[in-house]
Amino acid sequence: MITILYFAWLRERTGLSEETLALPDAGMTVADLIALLAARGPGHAAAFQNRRTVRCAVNQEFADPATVLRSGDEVAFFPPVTGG
Amino acid sequence: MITILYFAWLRERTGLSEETLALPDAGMTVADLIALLAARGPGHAAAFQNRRTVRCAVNQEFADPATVLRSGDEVAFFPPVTGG
Amino acid sequence: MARILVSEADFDVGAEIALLTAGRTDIGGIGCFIGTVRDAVPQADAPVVSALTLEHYPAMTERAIGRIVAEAERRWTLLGCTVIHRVGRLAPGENIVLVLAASAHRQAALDATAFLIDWLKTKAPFWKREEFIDGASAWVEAKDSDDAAAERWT
Amino acid sequence: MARILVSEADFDVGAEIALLTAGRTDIGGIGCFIGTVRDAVPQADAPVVSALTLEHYPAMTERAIGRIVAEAERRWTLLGCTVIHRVGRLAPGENIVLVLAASAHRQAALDATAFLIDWLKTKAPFWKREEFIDGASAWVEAKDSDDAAAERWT
Repeated sequence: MITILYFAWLRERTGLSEETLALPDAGMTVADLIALLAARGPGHAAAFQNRRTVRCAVNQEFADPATVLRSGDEVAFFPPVTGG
Repeated sequence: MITILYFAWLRERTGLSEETLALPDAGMTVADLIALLAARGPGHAAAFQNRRTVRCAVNQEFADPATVLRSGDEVAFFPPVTGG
Repeated sequence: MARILVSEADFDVGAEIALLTAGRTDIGGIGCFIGTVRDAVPQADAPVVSALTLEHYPAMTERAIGRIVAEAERRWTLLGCTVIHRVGRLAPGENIVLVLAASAHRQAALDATAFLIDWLKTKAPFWKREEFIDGASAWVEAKDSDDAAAERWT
Repeated sequence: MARILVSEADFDVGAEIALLTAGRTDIGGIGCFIGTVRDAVPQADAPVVSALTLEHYPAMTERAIGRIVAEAERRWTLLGCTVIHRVGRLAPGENIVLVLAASAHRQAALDATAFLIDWLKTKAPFWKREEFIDGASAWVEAKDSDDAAAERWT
Protein backbone atom coordinates (compact mmCIF):
# COMPACT_ATOMS: atom_id res chain seq x y z
CA MET A 1 0.00 0.00 0.00
CA ILE A 2 1.04 3.57 -0.62
CA THR A 3 -0.57 6.75 0.67
CA ILE A 4 -1.22 9.51 -1.87
CA LEU A 5 -1.70 13.13 -0.78
CA TYR A 6 -3.01 16.02 -2.89
CA PHE A 7 -2.50 19.73 -2.20
CA ALA A 8 -3.86 23.02 -3.55
CA TRP A 9 -5.61 22.64 -6.92
CA LEU A 10 -4.67 18.95 -7.21
CA ARG A 11 -6.72 18.42 -4.05
CA GLU A 12 -9.58 20.46 -5.48
CA ARG A 13 -9.58 18.72 -8.88
CA THR A 14 -9.32 15.17 -7.53
CA GLY A 15 -11.76 16.04 -4.73
CA LEU A 16 -9.43 14.18 -2.36
CA SER A 17 -6.81 15.22 0.14
CA GLU A 18 -5.65 11.63 0.62
CA GLU A 19 -6.16 8.17 -0.81
CA THR A 20 -4.44 4.80 -0.51
CA LEU A 21 -3.51 2.41 -3.29
CA ALA A 22 -2.10 -1.09 -3.41
CA LEU A 23 1.17 -0.92 -5.34
CA PRO A 24 0.34 -2.92 -8.49
CA ASP A 25 3.90 -4.04 -9.22
CA ALA A 26 7.45 -3.72 -7.99
CA GLY A 27 9.54 -1.14 -9.82
CA MET A 28 6.66 1.30 -10.32
CA THR A 29 7.92 4.87 -10.75
CA VAL A 30 6.30 8.20 -9.97
CA ALA A 31 5.64 8.60 -13.72
CA ASP A 32 3.92 5.19 -13.81
CA LEU A 33 1.79 6.18 -10.81
CA ILE A 34 0.75 9.45 -12.46
CA ALA A 35 -0.36 7.56 -15.59
CA LEU A 36 -2.34 5.13 -13.43
CA LEU A 37 -3.99 7.92 -11.39
CA ALA A 38 -4.80 10.09 -14.44
CA ALA A 39 -6.96 7.22 -15.74
CA ARG A 40 -9.01 6.98 -12.54
CA GLY A 41 -11.71 9.45 -13.56
CA PRO A 42 -12.38 12.97 -14.81
CA GLY A 43 -11.24 14.70 -11.59
CA HIS A 44 -7.93 12.86 -11.55
CA ALA A 45 -7.54 13.40 -15.30
CA ALA A 46 -8.00 17.15 -14.80
CA ALA A 47 -5.50 17.18 -11.93
CA PHE A 48 -2.80 15.50 -13.99
CA GLN A 49 -3.74 17.08 -17.32
CA ASN A 50 -0.64 19.25 -17.56
CA ARG A 51 2.09 17.17 -15.96
CA ARG A 52 4.68 19.93 -16.20
CA THR A 53 2.75 21.84 -13.53
CA VAL A 54 2.62 18.86 -11.13
CA ARG A 55 5.33 18.43 -8.51
CA CYS A 56 5.88 15.31 -6.40
CA ALA A 57 7.39 14.44 -3.05
CA VAL A 58 8.01 10.90 -1.83
CA ASN A 59 8.30 10.51 1.94
CA GLN A 60 8.43 14.32 2.28
CA GLU A 61 11.36 14.77 -0.10
CA PHE A 62 11.06 16.25 -3.59
CA ALA A 63 11.04 13.41 -6.12
CA ASP A 64 11.20 13.19 -9.89
CA PRO A 65 9.27 11.06 -12.40
CA ALA A 66 11.94 8.32 -12.35
CA THR A 67 11.78 7.81 -8.57
CA VAL A 68 10.86 4.18 -7.81
CA LEU A 69 8.09 3.64 -5.28
CA ARG A 70 8.02 1.13 -2.47
CA SER A 71 5.23 -0.16 -0.27
CA GLY A 72 4.62 2.17 2.65
CA ASP A 73 5.67 5.30 0.77
CA GLU A 74 3.83 8.58 1.24
CA VAL A 75 3.54 10.17 -2.21
CA ALA A 76 2.39 13.80 -2.43
CA PHE A 77 1.30 15.67 -5.57
CA PHE A 78 1.07 19.46 -5.66
CA PRO A 79 1.55 22.52 -7.91
CA PRO A 80 4.80 24.53 -8.00
CA VAL A 81 5.09 26.13 -4.57
CA THR A 82 4.10 29.77 -3.99
CA GLY A 83 4.90 30.52 -0.35
CA GLY A 84 7.27 33.06 1.11
CA MET B 1 36.12 84.45 7.64
CA ILE B 2 35.63 80.71 7.31
CA THR B 3 34.89 78.20 10.05
CA ILE B 4 37.02 75.05 10.10
CA LEU B 5 35.83 71.89 11.87
CA TYR B 6 37.88 68.80 12.71
CA PHE B 7 36.53 65.34 13.47
CA ALA B 8 37.91 62.04 14.82
CA TRP B 9 41.71 61.85 14.70
CA LEU B 10 42.02 65.20 12.90
CA ARG B 11 40.39 66.76 15.97
CA GLU B 12 42.76 64.85 18.24
CA ARG B 13 45.91 65.73 16.29
CA THR B 14 45.11 69.42 15.85
CA GLY B 15 43.80 69.61 19.42
CA LEU B 16 40.86 71.60 18.05
CA SER B 17 37.28 70.83 17.18
CA GLU B 18 36.78 74.23 15.56
CA GLU B 19 38.75 77.30 14.53
CA THR B 20 38.09 80.36 12.37
CA LEU B 21 40.33 81.86 9.75
CA ALA B 22 40.23 85.00 7.64
CA LEU B 23 40.23 83.92 4.00
CA PRO B 24 43.62 85.20 2.81
CA ASP B 25 42.67 85.59 -0.85
CA ALA B 26 39.82 85.09 -3.26
CA GLY B 27 40.00 81.88 -5.27
CA MET B 28 41.52 79.83 -2.47
CA THR B 29 40.78 76.13 -2.88
CA VAL B 30 40.46 73.33 -0.34
CA ALA B 31 43.96 72.17 -1.38
CA ASP B 32 45.36 75.67 -0.76
CA LEU B 33 43.70 75.73 2.66
CA ILE B 34 45.17 72.34 3.58
CA ALA B 35 48.66 73.59 2.66
CA LEU B 36 48.13 76.69 4.79
CA LEU B 37 46.80 74.72 7.77
CA ALA B 38 49.53 72.06 7.60
CA ALA B 39 52.11 74.82 8.19
CA ARG B 40 50.38 76.09 11.36
CA GLY B 41 52.26 73.86 13.79
CA PRO B 42 53.19 70.27 14.61
CA GLY B 43 49.63 69.21 15.53
CA HIS B 44 48.20 70.51 12.26
CA ALA B 45 51.16 69.07 10.35
CA ALA B 46 50.44 65.62 11.86
CA ALA B 47 46.75 65.94 11.05
CA PHE B 48 47.39 66.67 7.36
CA GLN B 49 50.51 64.50 7.02
CA ASN B 50 48.89 61.90 4.77
CA ARG B 51 46.46 63.88 2.66
CA ARG B 52 45.01 60.79 0.99
CA THR B 53 43.41 59.90 4.33
CA VAL B 54 41.82 63.33 4.82
CA ARG B 55 38.29 63.98 3.58
CA CYS B 56 36.64 67.39 3.33
CA ALA B 57 33.11 68.81 3.35
CA VAL B 58 32.25 72.42 2.51
CA ASN B 59 28.92 73.63 3.90
CA GLN B 60 28.03 70.05 4.84
CA GLU B 61 28.58 68.64 1.34
CA PHE B 62 31.52 66.44 0.36
CA ALA B 63 34.11 68.57 -1.44
CA ASP B 64 37.31 67.86 -3.34
CA PRO B 65 40.71 69.61 -3.32
CA ALA B 66 39.72 71.86 -6.23
CA THR B 67 36.62 73.27 -4.51
CA VAL B 68 36.91 77.07 -4.24
CA LEU B 69 36.17 78.57 -0.82
CA ARG B 70 34.14 81.68 -0.09
CA SER B 71 33.80 83.81 2.99
CA GLY B 72 31.27 82.34 5.40
CA ASP B 73 31.94 78.74 4.39
CA GLU B 74 31.99 75.96 6.95
CA VAL B 75 34.89 73.66 6.02
CA ALA B 76 35.15 70.28 7.78
CA PHE B 77 38.11 67.88 7.71
CA PHE B 78 37.80 64.26 8.78
CA PRO B 79 39.06 60.73 8.06
CA PRO B 80 37.28 58.32 5.72
CA VAL B 81 33.95 57.54 7.39
CA THR B 82 33.43 54.31 9.37
CA GLY B 83 29.81 54.33 10.53
CA GLY B 84 27.03 51.91 9.72
CA MET C 1 20.82 26.63 16.21
CA ALA C 2 18.16 27.71 13.75
CA ARG C 3 14.61 28.47 14.88
CA ILE C 4 12.04 27.17 12.40
CA LEU C 5 8.35 27.64 12.97
CA VAL C 6 5.20 27.13 10.91
CA SER C 7 2.24 28.72 12.64
CA GLU C 8 -1.21 30.23 12.22
CA ALA C 9 -0.29 32.83 14.85
CA ASP C 10 1.45 36.08 13.98
CA PHE C 11 5.09 36.65 14.93
CA ASP C 12 6.67 39.52 16.87
CA VAL C 13 9.75 40.70 14.95
CA GLY C 14 11.26 42.52 17.94
CA ALA C 15 10.83 39.49 20.19
CA GLU C 16 12.34 37.20 17.53
CA ILE C 17 15.39 39.45 17.13
CA ALA C 18 15.78 39.55 20.93
CA LEU C 19 15.63 35.74 21.05
CA LEU C 20 18.21 35.44 18.25
CA THR C 21 20.69 37.86 19.81
CA ALA C 22 20.15 37.32 23.56
CA GLY C 23 23.45 37.37 25.44
CA ARG C 24 25.53 37.49 22.26
CA THR C 25 28.30 39.98 21.58
CA ASP C 26 29.80 38.32 18.48
CA ILE C 27 27.07 39.43 16.05
CA GLY C 28 27.89 42.38 13.80
CA GLY C 29 24.83 42.37 11.59
CA ILE C 30 21.33 40.94 11.40
CA GLY C 31 19.58 40.69 8.07
CA CYS C 32 15.81 40.50 8.12
CA PHE C 33 13.01 40.08 5.63
CA ILE C 34 9.30 40.27 6.35
CA GLY C 35 6.79 39.27 3.70
CA THR C 36 3.31 40.77 4.01
CA VAL C 37 -0.06 40.36 2.29
CA ARG C 38 -0.59 42.96 -0.47
CA ASP C 39 -4.07 43.88 -1.60
CA ALA C 40 -3.00 44.65 -5.17
CA VAL C 41 -2.20 41.98 -7.74
CA PRO C 42 0.55 42.73 -10.30
CA GLN C 43 -1.98 43.13 -13.13
CA ALA C 44 -4.11 45.77 -11.37
CA ASP C 45 -3.61 49.19 -9.87
CA ALA C 46 -6.56 49.08 -7.52
CA PRO C 47 -6.79 46.97 -4.36
CA VAL C 48 -8.43 43.71 -5.34
CA VAL C 49 -7.20 41.06 -2.90
CA SER C 50 -9.42 40.71 0.15
CA ALA C 51 -7.64 37.74 1.76
CA LEU C 52 -4.89 35.19 1.22
CA THR C 53 -5.03 31.58 2.39
CA LEU C 54 -1.78 29.65 2.82
CA GLU C 55 -1.98 25.88 2.57
CA HIS C 56 1.03 23.68 3.30
CA TYR C 57 2.14 20.05 3.60
CA PRO C 58 2.53 19.75 7.36
CA ALA C 59 4.65 16.60 7.46
CA MET C 60 7.13 18.07 4.98
CA THR C 61 7.20 21.80 5.66
CA GLU C 62 9.56 22.11 8.61
CA ARG C 63 11.87 19.49 7.14
CA ALA C 64 12.03 21.39 3.82
CA ILE C 65 12.75 24.67 5.61
CA GLY C 66 15.40 22.89 7.67
CA ARG C 67 17.17 21.80 4.48
CA ILE C 68 17.10 25.37 3.13
CA VAL C 69 18.51 26.73 6.40
CA ALA C 70 21.21 24.02 6.44
CA GLU C 71 22.22 25.08 2.93
CA ALA C 72 22.46 28.74 4.07
CA GLU C 73 24.61 27.65 7.02
CA ARG C 74 26.86 25.72 4.65
CA ARG C 75 27.33 28.80 2.42
CA TRP C 76 27.77 31.51 5.07
CA THR C 77 29.11 31.65 8.60
CA LEU C 78 25.91 32.39 10.44
CA LEU C 79 25.58 32.98 14.18
CA GLY C 80 21.85 32.42 14.19
CA CYS C 81 18.92 32.02 11.87
CA THR C 82 15.13 32.23 12.22
CA VAL C 83 12.46 31.28 9.69
CA ILE C 84 8.79 31.66 10.62
CA HIS C 85 6.08 31.04 8.03
CA ARG C 86 2.42 31.54 8.70
CA VAL C 87 -0.39 29.37 7.33
CA GLY C 88 -4.15 29.84 7.22
CA ARG C 89 -6.23 32.81 6.15
CA LEU C 90 -4.56 36.24 6.27
CA ALA C 91 -5.88 39.75 5.57
CA PRO C 92 -4.04 42.43 3.55
CA GLY C 93 -1.32 44.01 5.66
CA GLU C 94 -0.75 40.88 7.75
CA ASN C 95 2.64 39.21 8.07
CA ILE C 96 3.31 36.05 6.06
CA VAL C 97 6.95 35.18 6.59
CA LEU C 98 9.93 36.25 8.68
CA VAL C 99 13.56 35.51 7.87
CA LEU C 100 16.41 36.52 10.19
CA ALA C 101 20.10 35.78 9.63
CA ALA C 102 22.83 36.94 12.03
CA SER C 103 26.53 36.99 11.25
CA ALA C 104 29.74 38.70 12.30
CA HIS C 105 29.67 40.58 8.98
CA ARG C 106 26.85 42.39 7.23
CA GLN C 107 27.38 40.91 3.78
CA ALA C 108 26.90 37.34 5.04
CA ALA C 109 23.80 38.38 6.98
CA LEU C 110 22.27 40.19 3.99
CA ASP C 111 23.16 37.51 1.43
CA ALA C 112 21.85 34.70 3.66
CA THR C 113 18.59 36.60 4.18
CA ALA C 114 18.08 37.04 0.43
CA PHE C 115 19.02 33.39 -0.22
CA LEU C 116 16.62 32.08 2.44
CA ILE C 117 13.60 33.97 1.10
CA ASP C 118 14.46 33.11 -2.52
CA TRP C 119 14.66 29.40 -1.72
CA LEU C 120 11.60 29.46 0.57
CA LYS C 121 9.66 30.83 -2.41
CA THR C 122 10.62 27.89 -4.62
CA LYS C 123 11.51 24.92 -2.37
CA ALA C 124 9.14 24.91 0.62
CA PRO C 125 5.67 23.31 0.27
CA PHE C 126 3.35 26.31 0.65
CA TRP C 127 0.58 27.33 -1.71
CA LYS C 128 -1.26 30.65 -1.74
CA ARG C 129 -4.88 31.13 -2.69
CA GLU C 130 -6.09 34.69 -3.20
CA GLU C 131 -9.64 35.84 -2.55
CA PHE C 132 -10.74 38.93 -4.46
CA ILE C 133 -13.14 41.68 -3.46
CA ASP C 134 -15.60 40.54 -6.16
CA GLY C 135 -15.93 37.16 -4.40
CA ALA C 136 -13.78 35.16 -6.82
CA SER C 137 -10.67 33.30 -5.73
CA ALA C 138 -7.69 31.66 -7.42
CA TRP C 139 -4.48 29.84 -6.64
CA VAL C 140 -1.45 32.07 -7.06
CA GLU C 141 0.69 30.85 -9.95
CA ALA C 142 4.40 30.26 -9.47
CA LYS C 143 6.43 33.03 -11.05
CA ASP C 144 9.33 32.57 -13.44
CA SER C 145 11.00 35.50 -11.67
CA ASP C 146 11.00 33.47 -8.44
CA ASP C 147 12.65 30.53 -10.19
CA ALA C 148 15.22 32.92 -11.65
CA ALA C 149 15.88 34.43 -8.21
CA ALA C 150 16.39 30.98 -6.70
CA GLU C 151 18.69 29.96 -9.58
CA ARG C 152 21.00 32.91 -8.83
CA TRP C 153 22.35 30.95 -5.87
CA THR C 154 23.19 27.72 -7.70
CA MET D 1 8.29 59.82 3.42
CA ALA D 2 11.55 58.53 4.84
CA ARG D 3 12.22 58.52 8.57
CA ILE D 4 15.80 59.56 9.35
CA LEU D 5 17.05 59.75 12.90
CA VAL D 6 20.44 60.21 14.57
CA SER D 7 20.20 59.50 18.26
CA GLU D 8 22.03 58.44 21.40
CA ALA D 9 18.97 56.44 22.41
CA ASP D 10 18.40 52.85 21.30
CA PHE D 11 15.73 52.02 18.73
CA ASP D 12 12.88 49.50 18.90
CA VAL D 13 12.84 47.47 15.68
CA GLY D 14 9.29 46.22 16.18
CA ALA D 15 7.98 49.73 16.83
CA GLU D 16 9.84 51.10 13.80
CA ILE D 17 8.37 48.41 11.53
CA ALA D 18 4.91 49.15 12.94
CA LEU D 19 5.41 52.86 12.22
CA LEU D 20 6.58 52.13 8.67
CA THR D 21 3.69 49.82 7.81
CA ALA D 22 0.81 51.30 9.85
CA GLY D 23 -2.43 51.26 7.88
CA ARG D 24 -0.76 50.11 4.67
CA THR D 25 -1.88 47.17 2.58
CA ASP D 26 0.28 47.81 -0.50
CA ILE D 27 3.56 46.56 0.99
CA GLY D 28 4.69 43.07 -0.05
CA GLY D 29 8.10 42.98 1.59
CA ILE D 30 10.17 44.79 4.17
CA GLY D 31 13.94 44.50 4.11
CA CYS D 32 15.77 45.20 7.33
CA PHE D 33 19.36 45.41 8.51
CA ILE D 34 20.52 45.92 12.07
CA GLY D 35 24.18 46.61 12.78
CA THR D 36 25.40 45.73 16.29
CA VAL D 37 28.61 46.19 18.30
CA ARG D 38 30.87 43.12 18.14
CA ASP D 39 33.43 42.46 20.83
CA ALA D 40 35.86 40.71 18.50
CA VAL D 41 38.02 42.66 16.05
CA PRO D 42 38.80 41.03 12.70
CA GLN D 43 42.48 40.55 13.56
CA ALA D 44 41.92 38.58 16.76
CA ASP D 45 40.11 35.46 17.88
CA ALA D 46 39.52 36.61 21.45
CA PRO D 47 36.93 39.23 22.44
CA VAL D 48 38.87 42.45 22.87
CA VAL D 49 36.50 45.34 22.27
CA SER D 50 34.98 46.70 25.48
CA ALA D 51 33.14 49.68 23.96
CA LEU D 52 32.61 51.60 20.75
CA THR D 53 32.18 55.36 20.53
CA LEU D 54 30.48 56.86 17.51
CA GLU D 55 31.32 60.46 16.66
CA HIS D 56 29.51 62.32 13.89
CA TYR D 57 29.21 65.71 12.20
CA PRO D 58 25.82 66.84 13.49
CA ALA D 59 25.15 69.61 10.96
CA MET D 60 25.87 67.25 8.06
CA THR D 61 24.71 63.81 9.20
CA GLU D 62 20.97 63.88 8.56
CA ARG D 63 21.47 65.73 5.29
CA ALA D 64 23.99 63.10 4.11
CA ILE D 65 21.63 60.27 5.08
CA GLY D 66 18.81 62.11 3.29
CA ARG D 67 20.84 62.14 0.08
CA ILE D 68 21.53 58.41 0.37
CA VAL D 69 17.83 57.69 0.97
CA ALA D 70 16.86 59.91 -1.98
CA GLU D 71 19.23 57.91 -4.19
CA ALA D 72 17.62 54.65 -3.01
CA GLU D 73 14.17 56.08 -3.77
CA ARG D 74 15.38 57.05 -7.24
CA ARG D 75 16.64 53.50 -7.93
CA TRP D 76 13.78 51.47 -6.47
CA THR D 77 10.06 51.97 -5.98
CA LEU D 78 9.94 52.15 -2.22
CA LEU D 79 6.81 52.51 -0.11
CA GLY D 80 8.71 53.58 2.98
CA CYS D 81 12.19 53.82 4.34
CA THR D 82 13.73 54.22 7.81
CA VAL D 83 17.35 54.92 8.74
CA ILE D 84 18.30 55.29 12.41
CA HIS D 85 21.94 55.65 13.41
CA ARG D 86 23.10 55.84 16.99
CA VAL D 87 25.96 58.01 18.26
CA GLY D 88 27.84 58.06 21.56
CA ARG D 89 29.37 55.23 23.57
CA LEU D 90 27.97 51.74 23.00
CA ALA D 91 28.73 48.40 24.64
CA PRO D 92 29.19 45.08 22.78
CA GLY D 93 25.83 43.66 21.78
CA GLU D 94 24.18 47.08 21.49
CA ASN D 95 22.46 48.29 18.34
CA ILE D 96 24.30 50.76 16.09
CA VAL D 97 22.18 51.20 13.01
CA LEU D 98 18.76 50.25 11.64
CA VAL D 99 17.78 50.26 7.97
CA LEU D 100 14.24 49.45 6.81
CA ALA D 101 13.02 49.51 3.21
CA ALA D 102 9.46 48.59 2.23
CA SER D 103 8.29 47.82 -1.30
CA ALA D 104 5.57 45.99 -3.17
CA HIS D 105 8.19 43.40 -4.18
CA ARG D 106 10.84 41.64 -2.14
CA GLN D 107 13.74 42.18 -4.50
CA ALA D 108 13.41 45.98 -4.35
CA ALA D 109 13.12 45.87 -0.55
CA LEU D 110 16.18 43.64 -0.18
CA ASP D 111 18.32 45.49 -2.73
CA ALA D 112 17.45 48.90 -1.27
CA THR D 113 18.33 47.65 2.23
CA ALA D 114 21.75 46.42 1.07
CA PHE D 115 22.34 49.62 -0.89
CA LEU D 116 21.43 51.86 2.07
CA ILE D 117 23.79 50.15 4.50
CA ASP D 118 26.60 50.00 1.92
CA TRP D 119 26.34 53.74 1.24
CA LEU D 120 25.86 54.64 4.91
CA LYS D 121 29.18 52.90 5.56
CA THR D 122 31.03 55.06 3.04
CA LYS D 123 29.06 58.30 2.60
CA ALA D 124 27.66 59.37 6.00
CA PRO D 125 29.88 61.30 8.43
CA PHE D 126 30.29 58.84 11.31
CA TRP D 127 33.55 57.69 12.86
CA LYS D 128 34.02 54.75 15.22
CA ARG D 129 36.55 54.59 18.00
CA GLU D 130 37.08 51.22 19.67
CA GLU D 131 38.10 50.75 23.29
CA PHE D 132 39.83 47.48 24.12
CA ILE D 133 39.77 45.45 27.33
CA ASP D 134 43.46 46.23 27.94
CA GLY D 135 42.60 49.96 28.18
CA ALA D 136 43.89 50.94 24.74
CA SER D 137 41.69 52.59 22.13
CA ALA D 138 41.93 53.34 18.42
CA TRP D 139 39.92 54.83 15.58
CA VAL D 140 38.48 52.16 13.30
CA GLU D 141 40.08 52.35 9.86
CA ALA D 142 37.95 52.51 6.76
CA LYS D 143 37.90 49.18 4.94
CA ASP D 144 38.61 48.65 1.26
CA SER D 145 35.85 46.03 1.32
CA ASP D 146 33.34 48.73 2.30
CA ASP D 147 34.45 50.91 -0.61
CA ALA D 148 34.12 47.90 -2.91
CA ALA D 149 30.62 47.17 -1.56
CA ALA D 150 29.56 50.79 -2.14
CA GLU D 151 31.05 50.75 -5.66
CA ARG D 152 28.85 47.77 -6.61
CA TRP D 153 25.92 50.15 -6.90
CA THR D 154 27.53 52.70 -9.21
